[in-house]
Amino acid sequence: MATQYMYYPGCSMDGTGKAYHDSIEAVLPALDIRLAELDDWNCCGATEYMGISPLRSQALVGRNLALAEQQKNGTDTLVAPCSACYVNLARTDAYVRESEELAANVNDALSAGGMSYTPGSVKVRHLLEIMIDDVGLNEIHQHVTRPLAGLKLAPYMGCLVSRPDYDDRWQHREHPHALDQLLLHLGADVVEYSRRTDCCGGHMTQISPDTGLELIRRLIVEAERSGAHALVTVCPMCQMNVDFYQREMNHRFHEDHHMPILFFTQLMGLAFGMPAKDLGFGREIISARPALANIGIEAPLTEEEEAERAAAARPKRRRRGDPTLPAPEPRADQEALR
Amino acid sequence: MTTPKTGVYVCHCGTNIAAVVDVEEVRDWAASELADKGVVVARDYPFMCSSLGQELIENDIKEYGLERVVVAACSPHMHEKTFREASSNAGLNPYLTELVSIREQVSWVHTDKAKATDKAKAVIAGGVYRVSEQEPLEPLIAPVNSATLIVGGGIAGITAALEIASAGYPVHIVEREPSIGGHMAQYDKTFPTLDCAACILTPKMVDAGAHPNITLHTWSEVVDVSGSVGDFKIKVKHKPRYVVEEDCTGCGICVDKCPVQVIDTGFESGIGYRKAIYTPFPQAVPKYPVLTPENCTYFAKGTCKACEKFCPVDCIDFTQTDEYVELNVGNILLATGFQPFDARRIEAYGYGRLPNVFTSMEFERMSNAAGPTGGKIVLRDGVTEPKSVVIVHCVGSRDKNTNEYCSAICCMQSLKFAHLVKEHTDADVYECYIDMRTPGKGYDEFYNRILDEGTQFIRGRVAEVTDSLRYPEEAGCEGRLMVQVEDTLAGVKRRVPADMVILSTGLEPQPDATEVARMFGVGCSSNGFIIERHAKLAPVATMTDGVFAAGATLGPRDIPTSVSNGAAAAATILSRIAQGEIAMEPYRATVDAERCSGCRICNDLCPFSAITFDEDAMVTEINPKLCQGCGVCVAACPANAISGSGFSHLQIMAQIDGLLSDTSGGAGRHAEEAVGATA
Amino acid sequence: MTAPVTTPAAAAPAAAGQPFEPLILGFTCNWCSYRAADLAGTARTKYPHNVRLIRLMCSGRMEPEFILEGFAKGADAVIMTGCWPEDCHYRIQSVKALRRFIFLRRTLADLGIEPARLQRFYASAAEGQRFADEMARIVAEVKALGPIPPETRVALAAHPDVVASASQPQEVEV
Amino acid sequence: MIPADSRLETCIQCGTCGGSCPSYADMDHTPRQIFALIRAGARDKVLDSNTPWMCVSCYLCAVRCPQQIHIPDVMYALKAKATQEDRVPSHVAPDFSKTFVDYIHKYGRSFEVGLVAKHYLRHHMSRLPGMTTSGIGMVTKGRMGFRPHHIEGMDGLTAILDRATEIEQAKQRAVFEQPANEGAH
Repeated sequence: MATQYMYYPGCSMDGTGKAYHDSIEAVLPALDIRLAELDDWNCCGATEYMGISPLRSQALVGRNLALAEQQKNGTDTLVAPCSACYVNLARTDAYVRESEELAANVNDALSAGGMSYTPGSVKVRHLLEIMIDDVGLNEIHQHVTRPLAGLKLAPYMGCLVSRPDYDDRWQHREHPHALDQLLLHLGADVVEYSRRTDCCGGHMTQISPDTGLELIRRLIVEAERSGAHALVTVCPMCQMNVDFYQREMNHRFHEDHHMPILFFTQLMGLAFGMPAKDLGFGREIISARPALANIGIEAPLTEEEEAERAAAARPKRRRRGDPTLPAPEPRADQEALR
Repeated sequence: MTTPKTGVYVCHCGTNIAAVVDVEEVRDWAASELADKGVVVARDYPFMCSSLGQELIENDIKEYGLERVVVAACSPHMHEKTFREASSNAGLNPYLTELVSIREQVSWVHTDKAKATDKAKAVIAGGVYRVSEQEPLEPLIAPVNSATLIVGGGIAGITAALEIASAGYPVHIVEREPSIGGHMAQYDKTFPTLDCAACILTPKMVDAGAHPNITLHTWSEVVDVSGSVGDFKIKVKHKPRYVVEEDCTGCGICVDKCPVQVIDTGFESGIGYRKAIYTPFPQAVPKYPVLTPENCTYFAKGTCKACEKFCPVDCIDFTQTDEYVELNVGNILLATGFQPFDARRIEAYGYGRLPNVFTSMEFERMSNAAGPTGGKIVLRDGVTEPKSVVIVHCVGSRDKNTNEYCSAICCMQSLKFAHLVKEHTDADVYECYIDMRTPGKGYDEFYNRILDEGTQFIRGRVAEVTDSLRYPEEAGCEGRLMVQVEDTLAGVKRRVPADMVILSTGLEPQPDATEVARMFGVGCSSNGFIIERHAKLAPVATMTDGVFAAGATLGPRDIPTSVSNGAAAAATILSRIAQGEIAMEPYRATVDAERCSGCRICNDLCPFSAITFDEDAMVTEINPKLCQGCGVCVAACPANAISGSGFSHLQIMAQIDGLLSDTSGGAGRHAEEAVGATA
Repeated sequence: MTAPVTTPAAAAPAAAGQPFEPLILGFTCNWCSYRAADLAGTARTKYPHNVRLIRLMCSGRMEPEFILEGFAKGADAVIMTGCWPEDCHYRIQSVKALRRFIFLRRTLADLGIEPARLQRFYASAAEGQRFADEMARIVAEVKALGPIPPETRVALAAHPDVVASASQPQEVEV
Repeated sequence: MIPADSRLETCIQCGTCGGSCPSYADMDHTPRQIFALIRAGARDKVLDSNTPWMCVSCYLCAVRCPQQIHIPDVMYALKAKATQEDRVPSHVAPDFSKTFVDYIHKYGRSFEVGLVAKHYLRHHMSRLPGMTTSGIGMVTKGRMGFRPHHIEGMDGLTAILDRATEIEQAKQRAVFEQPANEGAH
């Protein structure tokens, strides 16, 4: 029996985030998950509506939550694949739970449209959380038929999944390893990417290209520095910014970067052995072909590489007279994904 | 019922009370309207607590033969004792004197004079009604065992131990590490004078180790506490050292021969190594090494025994197990200290991810001449000297995401680090701080000295430490760290390139502070530090009689404060021992066996295990030495068989009546209402 | 003979046009909430005059009879205060007061007294401001409730057995 | 995390927010300075500042703030207030917000093509040539929907938003007026 969730795709799913849409359509059935799209949902307001009017923005989101409450069909989980949609839905739910006054105001507004929302009756979760918590890494690993070994990926989770984190689901809000672990379970080589939750620029590409393009540049430069073939994202807005504006960024800074950015679901599909064209590959502006070439050739490791790998796997012994100071143990809860 | 003769004394407290409460009106009202409750004299006086004010009361007790006294003045927490002693001097049982608060509860919190005056009357009426039901009480007397248990052998514990032992009384120090010395032994220099920590600490450690009145229980833990003030019974677990202490000469050959080297996360704070059998540092007291089975090859594989083979006195014993000893002591001092904040918890600072981010304890060991680098300030590679060092203040302090409190020592410790870096290297040093807090003796002078040495100060809390560079402006900084901070005085954001970042970590309670507090029956605030009996006036006592606390177990504090705490606790304990017996407030619950139905409802209510059930007589008994007087059992007893002295049912009911009594002087409001209802 | 004493508002029947000034009995524990009240005083934090305090050693000392006596003798509301459970000086006894509080509110409802007339809050020795704020809040709430009808009070006062029976099953689990 | 309670009055001016902010370079005041200005009652300076408009809502400041101040919410509230009083430092950011919101008012959903076209023609003409190739790519790769999607319950949504406006107008309270009031009594 398929696990069912309510689904709030968000406005970009049909446009700029089409590849995300395609890959979700392909991958989720394989994991026996059914997403029931919320009927007649409206825009979440992105990062813009809060700045026009906080209360109207909450009412706007409130309508979606109210729809979800009406359309519950054995599940109270509303899944959002877009980080901005996710945070907007989660915020309104969190705020009406915390403030009776706000709940009353939002419901007052909703009543004008013949609707109402009971605070807390819908659980808003990001698609990544569903993958990590409900499906589970081991289960995902079971579906891998074409490990992505040789493909070096920079896990770029972006800002809004682990922050502000209204329900305290993330222990690590700046350096979570959830996406790293997921990609590792697909067999990919995951690079240590220190900008994993930095900002993609958000609306800055629209309102201040100086800053917006610089933020994109930092993400790309850092990914290159860490040796990644591609960035992996969980948000259509991040994808759009890094992908679409990369050329303009190159132009502005007189540089020549070519860093594709892919949705994590696309990579899941690839690892599950699905054909690339069903997963929205080719829709990206910065082509992923050079990156994918790395796994197109399933060459065995050279002797040197094997020796290197084996050396890396052996625990280091301290040489006599080695002055190196021991480094602190990594966080004990590092294995905890977030 | 005969009403006892009562005197009422209304204090002006200068103008503190008199400016809001009409004290004369209150006095007259008490004299006339409370006469039927036994008030025979009512007076007002500018300062009742002065010696003249007290004399007034004493004279009246003699002249009028007063049987009860009510003083309307400040809070009982302020002067209850004063007035009880005054009564006692005049021959009246001290517990027959009641202090009611018309300052903290009336004049300081209300502005409407008529209403404040009215409330003052009610408060006095409550006191008069209540004290009329009070019975004379005698303080409880208990003998005091002259031995003292000190838990924790850091500088606070050592100081207290030496004071008490030198006065001629036995002391037991229980320390869970292999050596006494505590955190102070790890430091190189101490602020602000920059004395070498070992130079001032080791003589004290040696004294403590050699003192005939001090027994050291190192590598040991207290596992059980019972009894009460004057007569505690303590169970101490000695963990196996696998070294026979009686025979060991401390020669150190076993340590040399041990082939297993492990990272020393204890004394060396994780930047040095130790053997599987080790003494944490050369000056350790006692000198006997400790073997840790989890690291030992013999325990893992059954072979090796290098230590045993080479030991010249055959004192290695792999068969040792936990040993338990029982101690009887009269007083307990908790000096369990702190643990440094785990800097991994602030992800933005990169500790544990970025190798050249160090914690303050790591830096302390690094700067120590006896430490892993021999005192050289170097990066994690062990060789490179930093060119630029940024010291980050308030790591794990003043942060609602971690610890809300100020850790008190970090500003000074950071300044010390700046000095040490400057002393040992040519590096540029930056201090990023929120507020510079240097309130100790010579501390601000030290700050000035560091300013003078050329350390650069940036007023701003560091936002993040990163290895991700920005181009082109940071080209050439590859491999370095960038410290991102808003310089709030200049109003600009800065990215300071650094080779080394030192996180000035705050102080946290020991990880098991809550369990320790529970075991000793003392209160612990929600952050885990022990609560003192009174933050200002009883700073080293706890709410539990006979249990004291000193040093960082009470909250973050530096060495001078910890030492004064230890000395203060020692003085308090010595005064208890010198008295030979102690008087305790007689607020205790007692069972009237006649009325006890044996229902046992009260039996599970006492957290101090004072309530037991006598199976033969089928009645409940309360041990007055264990009873703390909370009164929960009194309230719960369905047969009214338990009474609580000082807070009896009759007293409280009387006070309720008094507080709600009519203060108008004429026919009362409630009388009218009642008439109206029945008419 | 004393000077004539004006009738203070607190004790006066709510005359026409005069706002209702409730009389409120507040129970405090010796270690936390009484000290919070002391701190409110030391800090000169103002709060309404309607509250009169009784000091117990622990909030767990609270007997149901105290509350019923309070209502019978003219209180318009009763407040139970004590230590935050984690700071309780008798370790866990303030939690026991909470259990009684829940039970007592039910009992009061049976006796015709609105549960909101029995209030409860925690205040540590450091929370003088909180103490004052809570006092202001509660006084405002009780003012909104208005006075207790005299017949309810008379019934309470006239039937000590009600009081006695209400004080029996105290340790109900909730 | 209560919207009504941003905890702004507890700011200790440590600068963690400014140090964390990715769009700091574009701001005429750091967030910390804005909070100080709010406290100082410098209403005009605050409302004329571009700082709130440059906030990207990345929530780094919010999770790092040692006082747990809800900084993005403060920024939202300041933007809303400035919009209401029609005093904005530059029109690029407010226009973008407004264009975005207008599409919601019209269709119930965002309309990316319309949004981008409108916004760029108005404010970023000079950027268009450099973006042509990518723009064409978006079209050929099927990532641009040329027809907006109308939601069915548009009337209901309009009614909901109108009611929200009424409620909001009924209780106008600007965030930055609170600390000043508190200081007054």
